[in-house]
Amino acid sequence: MSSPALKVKGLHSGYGDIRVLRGVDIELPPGAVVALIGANGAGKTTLLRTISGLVPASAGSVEIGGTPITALPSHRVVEAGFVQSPEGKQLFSGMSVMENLMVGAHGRRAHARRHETLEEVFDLFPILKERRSQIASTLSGGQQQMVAVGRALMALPRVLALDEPSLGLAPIMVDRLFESIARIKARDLSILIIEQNVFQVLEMADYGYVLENGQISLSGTGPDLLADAHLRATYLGL
Amino acid sequence: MNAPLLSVEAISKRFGGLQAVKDLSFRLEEGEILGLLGPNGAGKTTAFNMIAGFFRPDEGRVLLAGRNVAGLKPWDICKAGIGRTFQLSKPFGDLSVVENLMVGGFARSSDRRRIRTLAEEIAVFLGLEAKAETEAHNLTAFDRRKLELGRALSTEPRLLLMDEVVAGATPSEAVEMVALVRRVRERGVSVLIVEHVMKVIMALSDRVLVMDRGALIADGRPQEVVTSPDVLKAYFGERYVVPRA
Amino acid sequence: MSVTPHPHPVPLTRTTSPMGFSRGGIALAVLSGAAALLPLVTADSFLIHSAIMVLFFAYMATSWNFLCGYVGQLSLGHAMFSGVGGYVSVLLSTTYGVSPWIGMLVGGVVAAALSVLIGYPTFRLKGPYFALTTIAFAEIVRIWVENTDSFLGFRIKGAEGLVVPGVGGDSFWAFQFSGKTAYYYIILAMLALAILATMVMERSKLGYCLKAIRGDRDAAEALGISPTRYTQAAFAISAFMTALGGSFYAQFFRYINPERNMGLELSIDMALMSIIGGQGTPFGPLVGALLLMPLGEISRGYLGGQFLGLHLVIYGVVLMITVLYFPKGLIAPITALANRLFGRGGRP
Amino acid sequence: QAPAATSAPATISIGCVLPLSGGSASVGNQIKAGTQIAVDQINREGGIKSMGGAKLAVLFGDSQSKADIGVTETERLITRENVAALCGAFNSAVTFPATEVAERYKTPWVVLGAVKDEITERNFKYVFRINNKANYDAREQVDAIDLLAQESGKKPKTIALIYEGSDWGRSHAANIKKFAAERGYAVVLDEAAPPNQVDFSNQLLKVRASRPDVLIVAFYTPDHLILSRQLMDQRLDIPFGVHSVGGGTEDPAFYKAIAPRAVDYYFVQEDFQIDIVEATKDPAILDADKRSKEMLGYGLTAYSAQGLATIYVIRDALERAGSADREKLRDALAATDIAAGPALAAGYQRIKFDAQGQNTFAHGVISENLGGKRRTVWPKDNRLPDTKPVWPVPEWSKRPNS
Amino acid sequence: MDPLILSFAVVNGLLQGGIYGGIALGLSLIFGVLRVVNFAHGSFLMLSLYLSFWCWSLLGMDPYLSALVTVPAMFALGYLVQRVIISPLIVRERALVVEPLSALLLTCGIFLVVDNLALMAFGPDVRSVQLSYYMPSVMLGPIPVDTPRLIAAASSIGVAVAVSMWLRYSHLGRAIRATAQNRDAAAMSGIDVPQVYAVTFGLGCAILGLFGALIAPFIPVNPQIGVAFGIKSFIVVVLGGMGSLPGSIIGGLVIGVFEAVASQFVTATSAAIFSLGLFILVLLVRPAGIMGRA
Ligand SMILES: Nc1ncnc2c1ncn2[C@@H]1O[C@H](COP(=O)(O)OP(=O)(O)OP(=O)(O)O)[C@@H](O)[C@H]1O
Ligand SMILES: Nc1ncnc2c1ncn2[C@@H]1O[C@H](COP(=O)(O)OP(=O)(O)OP(=O)(O)O)[C@@H](O)[C@H]1O
Ligand SMILES: [Mg+2]
Ligand SMILES: [Mg+2]
Repeated sequence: MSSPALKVKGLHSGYGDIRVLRGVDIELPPGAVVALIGANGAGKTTLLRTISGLVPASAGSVEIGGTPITALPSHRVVEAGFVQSPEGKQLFSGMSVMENLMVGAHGRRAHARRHETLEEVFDLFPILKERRSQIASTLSGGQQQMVAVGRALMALPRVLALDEPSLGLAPIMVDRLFESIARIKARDLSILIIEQNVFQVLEMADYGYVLENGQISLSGTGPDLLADAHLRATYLGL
Repeated sequence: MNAPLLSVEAISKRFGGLQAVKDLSFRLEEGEILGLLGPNGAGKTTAFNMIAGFFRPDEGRVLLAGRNVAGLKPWDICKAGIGRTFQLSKPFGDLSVVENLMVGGFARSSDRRRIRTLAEEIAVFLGLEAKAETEAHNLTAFDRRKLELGRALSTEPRLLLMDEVVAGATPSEAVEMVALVRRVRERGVSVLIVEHVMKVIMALSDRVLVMDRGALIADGRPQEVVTSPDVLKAYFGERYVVPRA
Repeated sequence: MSVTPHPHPVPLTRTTSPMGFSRGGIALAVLSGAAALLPLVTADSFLIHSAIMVLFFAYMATSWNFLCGYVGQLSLGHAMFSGVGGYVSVLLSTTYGVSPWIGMLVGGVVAAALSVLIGYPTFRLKGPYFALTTIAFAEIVRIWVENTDSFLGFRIKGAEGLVVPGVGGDSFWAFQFSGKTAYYYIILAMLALAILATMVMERSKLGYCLKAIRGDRDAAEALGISPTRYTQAAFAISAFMTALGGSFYAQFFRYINPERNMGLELSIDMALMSIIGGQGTPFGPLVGALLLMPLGEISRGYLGGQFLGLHLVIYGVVLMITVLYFPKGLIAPITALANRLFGRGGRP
Repeated sequence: QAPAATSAPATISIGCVLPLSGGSASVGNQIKAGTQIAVDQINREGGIKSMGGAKLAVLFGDSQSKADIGVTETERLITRENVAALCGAFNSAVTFPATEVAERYKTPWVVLGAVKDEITERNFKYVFRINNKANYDAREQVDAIDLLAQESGKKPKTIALIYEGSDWGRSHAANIKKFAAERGYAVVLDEAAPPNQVDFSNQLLKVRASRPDVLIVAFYTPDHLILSRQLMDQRLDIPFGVHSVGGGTEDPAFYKAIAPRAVDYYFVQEDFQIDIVEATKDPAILDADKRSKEMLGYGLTAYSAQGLATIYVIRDALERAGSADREKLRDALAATDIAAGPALAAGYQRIKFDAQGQNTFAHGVISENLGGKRRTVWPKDNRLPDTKPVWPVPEWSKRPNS
Repeated sequence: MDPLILSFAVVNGLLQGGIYGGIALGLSLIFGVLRVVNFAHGSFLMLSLYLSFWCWSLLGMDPYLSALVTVPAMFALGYLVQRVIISPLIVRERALVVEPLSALLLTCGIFLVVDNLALMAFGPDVRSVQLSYYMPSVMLGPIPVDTPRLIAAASSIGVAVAVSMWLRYSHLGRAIRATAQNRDAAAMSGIDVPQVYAVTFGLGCAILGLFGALIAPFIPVNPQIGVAFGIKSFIVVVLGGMGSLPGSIIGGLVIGVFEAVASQFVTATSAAIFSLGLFILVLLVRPAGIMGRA
């Protein structure tokens, strides 16, 4: 059997003397969509930043497709195939849409194939093709989110992580975004998705993890989780 | 009847082309806990910041016990009797818990002894007495949130504005926080609370406001509001409505 | 964990407050007591002279620290206040025969007034912008003095500098003493008072407000603190203290000129000693001066002839090491050690 | 060097406070070399004979051009090193307070280089100055103009002044203005510039606009280099030449760094007769010139010569005092009257102090740069027979393009 | 005031201002990308002047040709300084332990070390390159304009344009701009941020290397020369807007012309006071500088 697309074991990290992750274990099978949910401040973003090498891990390991990437610098993590669309979009706000996408294709492998990938991204988000020379900061929130996802796709990821892609989006935009994600899923790609929109995301995910207090407290398939009483009580206020 | 403690009258705020808050009006009575809900980007924090004096409203008035405080500087608003907490908690990391609490006390008085006594009392109130001398940056995330609340209390406000106080808390911590906010009210402080966690809002609020795209779309008792179709649609998304229905 | 309500506030074990204060106070008392013995145990005039230099720079750094260390802004223009203090006291005494003791206070007040003029527009600037603006203000004052021969009837004498005419022999009123011991005790007292002032300030409303502003400006504002007002107050006090130091320098060396007493180099020295020693702490600047002054003296005395500028290279290296490895200054490991040796006392 | 700890002839220490680092480090190091050469020469010839061949040693203190540090170093040299006498400290701002320390400790101090008038106007008993006071420099420049005018019958009328805006330049300019007024020259431009200029175009534009007959300048080396180059590049003609007072133009590094044609016909006032090596037969001076070339890469300069002379003046006093006792040494210094020997390396005819310790025979020497060599033109006594001053100076367009 | 003289003052000001601007380019670039205020900027200029001088005096290289040495050498030096000294601080700052002023203090340490090592190594004497050929001044009406200054001023505009174009259109340039705008997002896009930082620091120093060679024919070098240019560069960059390359040139021209014209009316010392006053005024009215984004 092939090794998991992403495997996180016993990961610890934090900021200065603030400890945020206290032993996180996650596995992403190839081609799967996995949801990660948890309260605000639970450490979801921190997990992604730690995997990306932006926050140093104090213990634990991360593997991509069987290759260990713990403690690699960020750009090597991207080369290894883990790419995220960060929380709050984090566009290069003074640069055009096209430039934002091109920065995404910075790595050697991605750079070589950038023209093909660009066509695919434009297929996925036709509006971006129209607005290719618009300055990113003047786009609407939904469009900005598309740029962020598109930029991540430009790096030819094996594992695509989306951190709260629906944040700040009108529900109708959220629906569209989730449609797009469904289409991305059709490509040979694993997706790790963090969402507040728990219902929607668990419906589309193959599997879900709940992060609480820096540890995984619960995991299971979407429907299982949705049926879980604890989860319903904590996150849905039901 | 005399004037409500807080009366917000048609405040608006634009950021460039974006109308973040539009004609928002509501009242808050003395002793009330009022919840403010709304999807991300609805304008809650912006409204909150206008009341707390961090933004000057483009239009409208904010009356605290009948006195317009809109456009006052944050420190003057604090002295007028409005305390606030921040969405991202911002304790003074180099100072100990008690010292953090004392900073707030200086807003009202220069009497060190009195302030220290008050700070210690609040540390006990928060359940942080064992950590009173701990430097704030060594606190856990949740303790920092409590400290954030206590620091606002130490300015002896009449109204406390709280932005997402339980974000990041575990369920049991949330329970503790809910109890704490109730006891804040028992101290005679009215509360305006912005919160995403429904359970907290439902448990705490006497009344709930719901904002969407800068405007108020609902105002009422918690149970009534969450079952209103408008709110369900705006806040929880259409798919959420289906399983509930 | 559930919440246990406390009907009556439980008194807490105090450690930092009165205890900590007295600990700092004890340290200050012990240190100044020990320092006061120096002239009694040695007649070595060079040693006392060097000690005066250390105390003087420690005093200047402490004055700088009063504002910059506690607000977290880097002023590189403080020498301007030193110059103002020196010039005002000397000019008053040479022109009107006013005692330098009074001139010193007048100089302090003038410096404080100048600080208000400068601080008001400047405090909104952050980081490097603030630092550069303070340099610009100080340079304006320096260049102006260097090129002004007389002003309001005072003979400023431009770049030439001012000489304090000797009265011959001891005169307390004229702030002139034939030996060094008197100067030693004066600067020691000034330093002890400055450190005491810093400790008192730390625990006063002003101190809390400054630390709050440094910690988080927005949060401080929400707690009723107007940043400009408190920063300005600290700036004025710091300028006042610096000016007293400038007056002392003038009386001790009986000569001042704009280049040395208002120049950028003095400002940088004040800042570096504080930062290396530990800004934002009462004793940090003293530690900085105690380390850097003898370092300079030794490398000058023994190596200066051979290697030009070696002591400044050492300064630079010490500064880099401090920034990289002791971001809180050298006082941090020292207090940690002191706590390990004498500490624990009172901590639950 | 460290004094050798031999038993018989004692070693007499002389302290020397100099700016060895910081802005005036170059000057400090030239003086230092001069004093070392003198000490070596004296020791080689058997030390202080009246004291049984006692050897001399110079101990240096680096003032960094700062008053407080200079004072500290003075304290150290007097109380720690127990020096018999002191010299230094080039910068007036350092010398002024440091000599006060020496006076308090009753330790003789021979002033080296510092020109501030008041240094020898305080009724001090232990302070002596061989070289000029500041106002002599200015007077000599005007004297030289007068002399050349009188010799040629061509008298300039207007003077432009540009100078560095700190102590030295400003006080020199003030003195020039005083003498110019007395002697009937009109000052048409009086312009101070902050030190460390990187461009003099603006000042030169003003000079050009004011059309002076004479340009008097006072700048340190880096500024002077830029100024001189731009004067040449912009072909600014000054009929009666550029008259510089020491500073950059007495620094050999200046001449190494500039094309010779840029400084042709420059008049330079300095406390040193630049062609002394040709004028004198004193073997000590000739030897010193040779040693200086080995140590510094160039022959004697105003500064190394003054360093040399100072040590010889102190030696003379030691010989007469027969003791390193400070009091006796002071009395011997006060009775100094030297009319020959390397103590006159700077070009004086005699050294004799007045009651204030000022050498009443001090004078500077003014040279003109002729055919790539600087030749003494003033005072007439110091002018070599083959020197023919060029006055007025040729226009740029008439000079050969090297 | 004679209008002819005044117009020459403006020309002089533009020349000098262009040179100021060119020298300040590296400072602005480094700040724009790394947010590091390089206090040692002037020291690096001093080093490149020395390099150019040694190339001329030891190898007999023409100072303009010595750019072939100074540019790569200064690039390497900048690259190393960033990698070895500054990057540990940036790594730590990300973890929010240090206040941002530490970078300024750190480079202040570099300044002390470099300037005084230069004093120890090269001695205090002033040295200067002399061109072996005669470069006639360009005549502007009756008044000559120094050709080497003209070359340096023109080059600074050329360099500003070239570097801006390179940043705009090249692959690496785009990566540098992206890193400047959002360090984390750049890292998440596969950009090797430490490498970009080191290259940028190197580039900033390489520009200084170029200007070292360009001004060597008319600026003598001694260990203290850096301070004069360093302070001037700060003023220029803050005036123009920190991080903006065109701003750096414009800031230089503004200061240059202002000083030149002002010093025709008052003495140079008063002009210095006025230009510091202008600096303060601009900062107070427009804290982000003339070309900076507020
Ligand atoms: N740069 C930082 N420095 C210090 N603490 C931080 C930093 N970033 C985050 N934290 C803290 O780390 C904890 C986890 O934050 P994180 O952003 O990972 O949570 P999250 O699960 O992504 O929350 P959200 O749903 O709000 O995005 C929080 O307590 C937060 O306050
Ligand atoms: N300083 C600002 N400049 C420009 N736009 C702003 C600014 N602050 C807020 N906004 C915009 O105003 C809108 C309202 O923001 P606000 O922070 O008030 O939302 P919120 O209801 O608090 O959301 P959340 O639940 O995510 O905290 C958003 O679209 C936001 O992007
Ligand atoms: Mg997050
Ligand atoms: Mg909000």
